[in-house]
Amino acid sequence: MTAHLVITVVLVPILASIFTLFCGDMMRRVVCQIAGLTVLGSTCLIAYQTGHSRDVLNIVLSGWEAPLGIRLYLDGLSALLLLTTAIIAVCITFFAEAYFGVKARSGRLTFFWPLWFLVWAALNGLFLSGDVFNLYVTLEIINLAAVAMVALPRTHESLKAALNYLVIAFLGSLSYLFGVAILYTSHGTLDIQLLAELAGIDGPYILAAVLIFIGLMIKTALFPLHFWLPPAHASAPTPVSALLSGLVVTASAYMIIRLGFTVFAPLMHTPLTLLLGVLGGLAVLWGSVHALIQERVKMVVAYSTVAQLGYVFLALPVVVSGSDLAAMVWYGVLYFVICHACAKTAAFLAAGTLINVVKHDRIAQLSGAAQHWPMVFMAFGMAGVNLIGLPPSGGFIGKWLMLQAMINSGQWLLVLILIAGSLLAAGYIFRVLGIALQTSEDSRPPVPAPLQLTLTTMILAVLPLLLGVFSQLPFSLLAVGSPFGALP
Amino acid sequence: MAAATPSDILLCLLILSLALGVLGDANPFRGVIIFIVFGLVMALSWTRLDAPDLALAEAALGAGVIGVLFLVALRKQGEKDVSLATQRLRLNSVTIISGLLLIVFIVYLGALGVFSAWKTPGKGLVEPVYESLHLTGVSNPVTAVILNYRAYDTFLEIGVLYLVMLSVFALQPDEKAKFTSTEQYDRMLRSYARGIVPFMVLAAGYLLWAGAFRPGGAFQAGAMLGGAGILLHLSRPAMLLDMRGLVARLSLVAGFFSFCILGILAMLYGFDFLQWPSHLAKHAILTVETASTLSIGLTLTGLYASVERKLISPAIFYSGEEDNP
Amino acid sequence: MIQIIINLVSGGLLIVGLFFFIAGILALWRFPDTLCRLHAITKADNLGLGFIIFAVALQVGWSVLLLKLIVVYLLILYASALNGYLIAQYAHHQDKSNEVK
Amino acid sequence: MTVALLYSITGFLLFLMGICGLIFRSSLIRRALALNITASGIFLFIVAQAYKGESALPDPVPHGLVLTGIVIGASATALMIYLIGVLRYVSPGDNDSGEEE
Repeated sequence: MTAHLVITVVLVPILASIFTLFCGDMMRRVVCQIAGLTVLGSTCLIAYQTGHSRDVLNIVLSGWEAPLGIRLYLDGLSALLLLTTAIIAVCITFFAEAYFGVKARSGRLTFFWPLWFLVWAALNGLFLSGDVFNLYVTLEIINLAAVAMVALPRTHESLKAALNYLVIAFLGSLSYLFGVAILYTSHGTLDIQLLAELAGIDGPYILAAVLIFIGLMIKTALFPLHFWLPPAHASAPTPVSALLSGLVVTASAYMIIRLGFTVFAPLMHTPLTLLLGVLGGLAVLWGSVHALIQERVKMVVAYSTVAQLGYVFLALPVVVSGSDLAAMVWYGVLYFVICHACAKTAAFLAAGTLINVVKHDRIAQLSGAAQHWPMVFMAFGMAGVNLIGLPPSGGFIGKWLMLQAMINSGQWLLVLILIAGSLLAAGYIFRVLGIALQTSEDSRPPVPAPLQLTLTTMILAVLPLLLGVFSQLPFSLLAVGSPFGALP
Repeated sequence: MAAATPSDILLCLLILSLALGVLGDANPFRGVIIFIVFGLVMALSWTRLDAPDLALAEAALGAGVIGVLFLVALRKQGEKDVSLATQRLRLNSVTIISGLLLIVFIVYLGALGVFSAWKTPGKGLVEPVYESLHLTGVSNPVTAVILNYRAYDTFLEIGVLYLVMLSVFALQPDEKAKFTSTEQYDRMLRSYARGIVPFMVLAAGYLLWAGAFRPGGAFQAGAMLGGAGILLHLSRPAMLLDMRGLVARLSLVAGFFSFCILGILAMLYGFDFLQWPSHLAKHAILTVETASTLSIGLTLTGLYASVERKLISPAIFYSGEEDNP
Repeated sequence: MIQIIINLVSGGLLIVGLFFFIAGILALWRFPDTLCRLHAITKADNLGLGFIIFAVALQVGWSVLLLKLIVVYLLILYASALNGYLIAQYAHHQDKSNEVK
Repeated sequence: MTVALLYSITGFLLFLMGICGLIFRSSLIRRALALNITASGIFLFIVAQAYKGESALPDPVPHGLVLTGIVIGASATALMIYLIGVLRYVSPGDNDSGEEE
């Protein structure tokens, strides 16, 4: 039964994508709601069953077992990511509905919906995939759709950002594909679990690892390859920015962790991770400093993505030091990524709500805005709490685990960078809030923020705090099929 | 292992020098022409390496349709666009340096990797593929791989094509394409199209059918159909439906949708997703292939029509606004 | 015996075909303008191809393949006639617009 | 030198040439071409590795992968060309919020 549920999670958004291509406006909204809630329900069930049975699940497709056919692979990590994606995606769907408003009822913007559902399907497919080539195909769908969505405003800036993004994403995929080809050549299989069993360090293996990691580093916008991300994420329409920063980068971060701890696990115990750690550290500092000097809220949030993704790599050098610490890093990074996805989406949606009412997002002109739209800034602040990594949030737990691992292994430089990153994050969040919280003389009656926008933003902003308070459940789910067992 | 013959070496040198031409030629128009030749020579090397399916796909899709798209893109480059063509993307020096470092790194590891990969040739999946071939419903192993063993990948791949068409829709201006008068279009070309298009459709049908037991299949047939569509569009654009119309949209999703339906059907009957029971496999594969061919052909035509929008080819021969590239 | 004659004849036809092809390429390379080049290459190529098809047909004998060869040749003649016409139109138009300038 | 090795190396060189082209060429069309060359290099590498000699059957799985790769690459290129086309019609204007209209 779970096998059927798992397929449902991929198929329903695809069917929704096809149906929304043909529906009128009323019908489309019905389809969106039904599809969104169905996927949400199915992922809840999947997460529940996985957590309950504590078994990983291999789902054979086309009736052919692993080396010949493709398998889907469901463990706690996949289940948790599916659930997070579903919650975020449903919120974005409702947000986008209100955000585009009448503009999306007819004309070219109606094609946003089929694109959007296709991305959702591909995201689910990616989190479930147990095959390195299948990962490539799903990643490609996500990226091409993301490119099209970035170009959606059809302005010069957005088109240039989209083209930049396309070139770099294409290059990243090619690098990844080359790595996959070399893996297949030397091991004769594409299945992740089989590859993990066969892997041993030799020339082709290292080459494959380098190519695959370069490809994924480009897509996660790691430091020297990050330049495409801020313009693409900031110039897209808000629901798309949220999707990109919240989910699309999460997908490539997930791939790095998934492949890094299975197929490339032997390499993770070599000093090569140091290089990734250094780049991650630079990304944290560079991204944070740039976020601090931006003039637009969306640009702040976009640069913050560069910084936050740096943490994923920052903690990797600790893995060398031993299994217990590696487990801490694994849990810490994953929890961090998941909370970041929620918080970042919330931050972008807050910025979008602001644009919807103020028609701009220039920080300098936002003075006093918080007294007109308190809910929006509260949501932004709560998301900010997670981005900084302050205590009640899930981001804090993730960072805390990483920090502990770093301290235990005596990597003081990494500790310093992590703390500096958090302080800088506090800087860029409070800068925006500080200006907004000033009292202004402007007594014009403000346009109230639409309820649907505020509500979805609020839900996503509260989520990381909940993840911080009730962390038991997600951690026990993550432990299902984890390479390290339960958290020590 | 077979030793390389002089003709192999010649072919490889030809490929490399053509690639150099594509990247190095100062005139972008010539670059594109060389790119088309490059595609055809690549097709030759696919044939040499016993991959005729790829040769067909490369010639039809890589060199054919994509080459034509490139040409159109260049043709649209009018006076004001020259600056844009040489406009730098936002590539800072950091990136370039890191790119160079990257290349050095890759060359070093590549020398290591290629040579050791050659010393220990992988086992591959040749044997399992051929062992179960009689259960797949087709006798062409490549078709078996893409439509049976790894049908899920192909399903998503058709999704990519569908996605590209969606993206084009999402970026197209809302007003419908207008065609002033059919008189502008060349009568010769039209009568030629009238004669040749049926042949092309016939050839597409043959490629589709032959895919089961010899080189060919949905992608090759789809590219052929796309070629026919482009020719029709060139000779008589008014004939072409707006791709956003209902019928066109239905045909565009036909391939993707048929995969969904057959996959669901398989699950309802207690099989795995996209599993074809061996006695029905041939029919299932033929069904999705036919639908996909239609979708691919129409997608390619639609892509061409949208890239070309406003400038409909032979008309520009007489318009006088275009410069010789 | 007959096989030897067939081989000889088809070999000769191949050489003749290649000669026309090379002549066409030389013309493409050396001739001054589009119309001249077109004039040379359309004729030489079609003729050369005809000889080569004839040579292959001799080897194939009476079979379905022969029919396919004939269809291929006819399609190529059909296509090249039109291509020549279109290119000539374009070149002619270019000349005219250059004169106006 | 074996056939597989020769073509693998050629593929690898193509890959590197494509990357260099991408870095040193700035025009968008040229970048699209360079990406295609890079992709061709990778495909050539894969297919060369699948080649098992004159008498042996080649491995069809890599062929399937490359077919998928060709189609995806063509799709991405087509999207890129389309975006370049759209970009030509849209001139730079100041749009501070980066939002639609």
